[in-house]
Amino acid sequence: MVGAFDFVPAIVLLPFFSFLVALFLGKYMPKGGALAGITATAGSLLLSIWTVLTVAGFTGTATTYQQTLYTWAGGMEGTPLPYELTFGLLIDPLSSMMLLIVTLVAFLVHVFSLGYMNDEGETGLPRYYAGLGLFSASMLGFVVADNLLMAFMFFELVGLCSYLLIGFWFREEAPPSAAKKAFLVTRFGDYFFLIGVVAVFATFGTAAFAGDGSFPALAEAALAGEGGGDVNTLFGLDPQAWFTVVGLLVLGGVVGKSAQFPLHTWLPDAMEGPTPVSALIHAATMVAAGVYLVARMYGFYALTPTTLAIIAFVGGFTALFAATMGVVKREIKQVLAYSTISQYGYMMLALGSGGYIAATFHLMTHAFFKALLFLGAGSVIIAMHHNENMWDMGGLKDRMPTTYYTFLAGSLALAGIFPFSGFWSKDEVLYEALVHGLGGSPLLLAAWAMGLLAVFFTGFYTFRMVFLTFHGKPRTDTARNPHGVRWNVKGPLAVLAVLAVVAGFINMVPVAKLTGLEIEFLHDWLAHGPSGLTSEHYSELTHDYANYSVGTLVGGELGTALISGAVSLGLALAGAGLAYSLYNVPEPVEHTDRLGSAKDVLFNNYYQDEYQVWLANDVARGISRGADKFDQGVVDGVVNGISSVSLLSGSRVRRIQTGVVSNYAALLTLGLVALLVILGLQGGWFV
Amino acid sequence: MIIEALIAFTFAAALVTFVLPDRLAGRGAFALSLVPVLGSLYMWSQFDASGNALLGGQTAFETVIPWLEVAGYEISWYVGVDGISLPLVVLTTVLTSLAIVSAWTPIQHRQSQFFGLMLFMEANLLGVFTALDFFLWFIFWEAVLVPMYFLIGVWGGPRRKYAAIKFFVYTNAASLIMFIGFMALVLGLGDSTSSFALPDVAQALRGGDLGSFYGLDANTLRVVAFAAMFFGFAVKVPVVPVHTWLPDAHVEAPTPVSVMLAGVLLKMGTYALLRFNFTMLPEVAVEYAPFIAAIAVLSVIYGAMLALAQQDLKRIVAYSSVSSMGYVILGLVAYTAYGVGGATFQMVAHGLISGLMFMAVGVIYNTTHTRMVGDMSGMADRMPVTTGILIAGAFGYMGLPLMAGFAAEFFIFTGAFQSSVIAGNGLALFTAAAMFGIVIVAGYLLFAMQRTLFGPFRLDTDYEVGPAPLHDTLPLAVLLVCIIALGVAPEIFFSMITDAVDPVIGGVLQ
Amino acid sequence: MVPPQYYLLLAAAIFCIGLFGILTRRNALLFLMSVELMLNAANINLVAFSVYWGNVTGQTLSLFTMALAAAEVAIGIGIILTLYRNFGDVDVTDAASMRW
Amino acid sequence: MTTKPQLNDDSNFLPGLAALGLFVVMAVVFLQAEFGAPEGFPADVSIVASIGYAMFDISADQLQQQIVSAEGFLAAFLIMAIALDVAIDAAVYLAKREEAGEVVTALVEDVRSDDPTSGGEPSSGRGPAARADGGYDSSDASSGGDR
Repeated sequence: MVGAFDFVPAIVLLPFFSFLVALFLGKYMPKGGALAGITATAGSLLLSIWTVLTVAGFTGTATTYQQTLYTWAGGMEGTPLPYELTFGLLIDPLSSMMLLIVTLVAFLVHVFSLGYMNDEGETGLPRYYAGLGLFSASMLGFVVADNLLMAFMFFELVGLCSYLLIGFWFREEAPPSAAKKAFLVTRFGDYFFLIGVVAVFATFGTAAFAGDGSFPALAEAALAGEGGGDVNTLFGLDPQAWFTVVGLLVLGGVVGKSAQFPLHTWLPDAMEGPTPVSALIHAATMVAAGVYLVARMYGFYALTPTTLAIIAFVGGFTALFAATMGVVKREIKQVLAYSTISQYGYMMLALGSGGYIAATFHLMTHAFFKALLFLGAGSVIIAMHHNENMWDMGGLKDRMPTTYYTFLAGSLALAGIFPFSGFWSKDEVLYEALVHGLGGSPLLLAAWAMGLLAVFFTGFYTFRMVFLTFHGKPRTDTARNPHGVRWNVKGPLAVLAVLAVVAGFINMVPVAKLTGLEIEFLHDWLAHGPSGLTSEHYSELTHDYANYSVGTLVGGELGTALISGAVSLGLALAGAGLAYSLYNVPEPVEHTDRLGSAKDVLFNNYYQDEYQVWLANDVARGISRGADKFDQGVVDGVVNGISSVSLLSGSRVRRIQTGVVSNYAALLTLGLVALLVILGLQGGWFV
Repeated sequence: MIIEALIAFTFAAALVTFVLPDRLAGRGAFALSLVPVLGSLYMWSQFDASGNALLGGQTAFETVIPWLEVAGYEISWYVGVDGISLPLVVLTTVLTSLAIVSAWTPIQHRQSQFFGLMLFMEANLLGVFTALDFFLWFIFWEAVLVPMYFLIGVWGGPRRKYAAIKFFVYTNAASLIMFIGFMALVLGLGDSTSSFALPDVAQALRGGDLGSFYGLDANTLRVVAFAAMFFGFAVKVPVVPVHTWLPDAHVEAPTPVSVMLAGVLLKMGTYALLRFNFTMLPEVAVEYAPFIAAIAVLSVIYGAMLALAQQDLKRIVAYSSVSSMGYVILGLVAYTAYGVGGATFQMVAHGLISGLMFMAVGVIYNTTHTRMVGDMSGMADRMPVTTGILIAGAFGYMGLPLMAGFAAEFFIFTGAFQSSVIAGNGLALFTAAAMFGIVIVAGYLLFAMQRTLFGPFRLDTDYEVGPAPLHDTLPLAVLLVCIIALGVAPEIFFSMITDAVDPVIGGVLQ
Repeated sequence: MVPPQYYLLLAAAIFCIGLFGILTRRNALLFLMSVELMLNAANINLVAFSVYWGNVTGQTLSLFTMALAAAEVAIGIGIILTLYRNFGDVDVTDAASMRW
Repeated sequence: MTTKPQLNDDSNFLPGLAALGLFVVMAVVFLQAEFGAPEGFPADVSIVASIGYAMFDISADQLQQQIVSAEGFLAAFLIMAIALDVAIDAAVYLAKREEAGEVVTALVEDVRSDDPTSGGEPSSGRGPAARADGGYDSSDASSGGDR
């Protein structure tokens, strides 16, 4: 019987065809290929919904699907190769959920682009829609990947699309530079990722995510002392240490792609791209790829406490670090960029502290509300004639109510205000970090503390942005007479706003704990699936191998949950309140001067860019110039030296050729004498 | 007989082209060069070899005709292909045809000689990749230098004579050393072989028949011969620190010649390394693996660093070839199926990708008459198709998945990482170090692209810039399609390569 | 009979005298004379060994040598003439244009 | 103070030492060498006649007379004859000179004094001997005379 799973390849291929169509035929089509992209992503969305329903068990019998589709290399009969490199599909609750998110956001972004790109009369639209199509295809390919190599390959393709789309306005100076930076920084992370992939193959002989022969399963068996013979650790390390190394190597790619400290610097620059691209790539999906990867191979990470601790700590630190930078930014998209970094920090924090479900939950809610916020920002930018400076806005609330209310919904979700979706997910992240930290991990507590502190800053910068943009009095003429937006902008905003409000309800943990109702739908969703890929299995692993245990504050689990939720909500409201008092006035002023010298540090993003640019420009280029001098001077100098030695000796030796007959005769005579003497000595003539 | 027919036809085509009028030479040479392409594709379709031609495998299209006898050694016309050489034969014919098309625009004088020499070179290259007798092979090997010398020296840039002489003398001197090394081996084999046929020599050497020669015992002789041959081929590859002829040659050579130089001629070096050093003397390769791996890593990283410092687009691609060829050495020394197979695959992949890059740079040069990064910006505005393909090629060079370069590099990395050729997984560390090349390559290509292709349009030379003609961009597109095809389905070549590579690695590492 | 050593010594002496002339003199005519001496040294050896082997081949050859010497003188004089005409002198070191 | 009379010679005697050295080496070698007794010629044969027969390849069995054996030299004789002929031609060629645009050769007085540029056409007044010396043409003469 033909089921949804048979059409999963089509989810990936449809956007790919739209890429081809837009690239080659786009200029002959109305709307520059947009319709092809919209059709394709709509098709993918429908198929994804079908897939999700199937995974949920509504339509068929099989609820998960794992199938190798194509042998990329090494599949020959009798091949000497130790393992095959394959492409395959892995559809389980996690990937099907991600499929739904990606296709939905991609579809909405395509629609929104009609308003943002087509209506604004941009040129090069076929290129734009081709990029979007290729991006969607790559991201979906990454999501359905059933092994690490395939994941890596699509991960890289996603990076390519990001490069192409950030640099879409290539005729200006800044976008190509930002595109280059984005690709380079993520490439630096991918370098470690690639070593990790290669190391996984070297260690396990497979890179499959799921199944008995998958590498998380093999690793678990090795650590449990069974079947360690199949696992080949390198450098004489014991399995635990080596798995930690491998995990950290793969994590390099995650840190790069998910813009975690210290490889986060590309993301704010990436805002040079068109805003729908920012929404799709740099908020909802591509940046999620890193986090998704950790979730995908969580069975492996859960085995190594060191890796988990590092993930958690990096996540917590990034959450706080990025949030503090977000508070002083002037451009609306910059604020959103730093908030994106910060929010992915939360997801990493959750993953590192054993909160697989929390991370997935936040991934989902964040995708909706951040896409919403970016598209809302896009709407504002259209209205403001592509002026992104919030200090030139103000008072847009009355002139663009749809945008305002949707944006507000997203902001409330982002700030984590009850009962918007962000509240539920962020609360669960912090709860997981707290309980596992209390269970005996000071490092997790520290990460939790940073995450908690970041909640305050999140509330502050979010509402600073809202107030500066929409409240008060218009500060410029464009803000007084904004450009209108059409249905194709408002529609996606409305859809996402609804989701941003309600998405949290699928997993209201505190409510469930309080009332005892079975409403933790996401928990149930992720708890089923292929064995070894379920959240229950993961919590066993973190408990058994990473020694994560649950500690509580007063009142047991319920009390802890409530306290945690109340504290974070309180901090978020405090931040929002501070923003309200400072910026919700008719003529807001910059308060950054009060920060003193911290202001410069924050404006300069803690000089992160400076040192990375210094590394890339001064150090690397300096070394390369030195190497070039060395090469031209010494290496090539030796080569040219040899040639000049032979030329010189030639010019010396030829002086024998004097042209004077007597000299030749003398040489002849001397030669004859020497020859006679040698022959005589050898032949014994002189004896 | 198809190989003979192919080579003979190509020689004849070269002669015909020599006497064609200049006006027709380009078109004529292209038409003639299509025959070898079809021939090689036919060979591919009829390919039935298995195993390694040198190590007792079944060789396809084999011909043995006794030719001479010198000092008790038989010299034959002995040709055939196996899974290692066939991809290179196909690469040669395809790339020559495309290079000929790409020469239509830039070559504006002495066309008939130019295209004749290109075809002459193709014939000799086919000989190099198909010959299985050392003397025959050596004749072709040396004969390749002659057309290359003239192609650089006559149609090159301002310093063409320096570059041509440097190229010729450097590689020729290296060939001499290699020749001495190989002859010492053959003579050291004594009565074990009575011919210079590579299979005989290889099997005798792997059989442990090496005796002493001229006061050197078998082990010393092995090492000395390995070193001599390694040096000889390393110059051709080229490997740091004997690479300095390459940038000069590339910069001075006209674009189509650069395409051939980077695309095929460099592969002669790696092909010969695989056929001679790594097939015949695996013990030495394993013993000195740390040293060879260090050279490979040095080539990768140092070559890439040099590319980062360059301002001339062609120099950038030239140095990055040094870098990419380092990967091949790394793969070869791994002695795993993925490593050696990947190295062979990289020969083809790099041939296509570097050919594409040089061609694309050449197309830009044809219109702008400058290759300096600082002299132009915003070319994407005026030459969208060329730029698009150049970007695609550059990403192929950076190892973008689903393009040939990634497949090759991944095979090499995964093969080298798990190789036990150095005790204690030492090669894994070398591999990890070499892999950093993928970051640097992205660095210099992205920097160069950002500065030349993007930003506002500006050009420091006074030329009218418009889209390139179709016959300039079509070869680029064909190459790009090939690269993507190989990247999506590397098995096209990789299965036959691994089949042929298996005997080489067999028994070397436990 | 006289042992061949003496002839050889005599021939060597004459040859070396001729050679000495060639090496030390710059006058082309003296060159020519020195060459004659050297040819005659060869002739002495030919004749001496002719006697030594009891075979007239050597003597016949010495006749040919003499004839050749005559030819050589004819050419030599011609060359000297040309030399004189071109350089105004018969100094052999003047004609040094065939150098590096 | 009177100076010692000096040999007014432009010679450099240093290279002469090489000749002296050669003599010493040869002398040492010759004196060290062992030769048997020379065979000599029979007393009753004519050596000059033998040489004569040898020159024309006439072997002993064609003759009544006893001669000393030798190899045949007929070919060498003929070659030598040609060589001598060439030598005399060459001598004549080398001796020719150019005076005020006129070619003066050793054999023929110039007969075309008023037309030195008459090119490759041999003028009627010149004999075959002039042609044999290769110098009937003024352009040839100038190129020949330089070297």
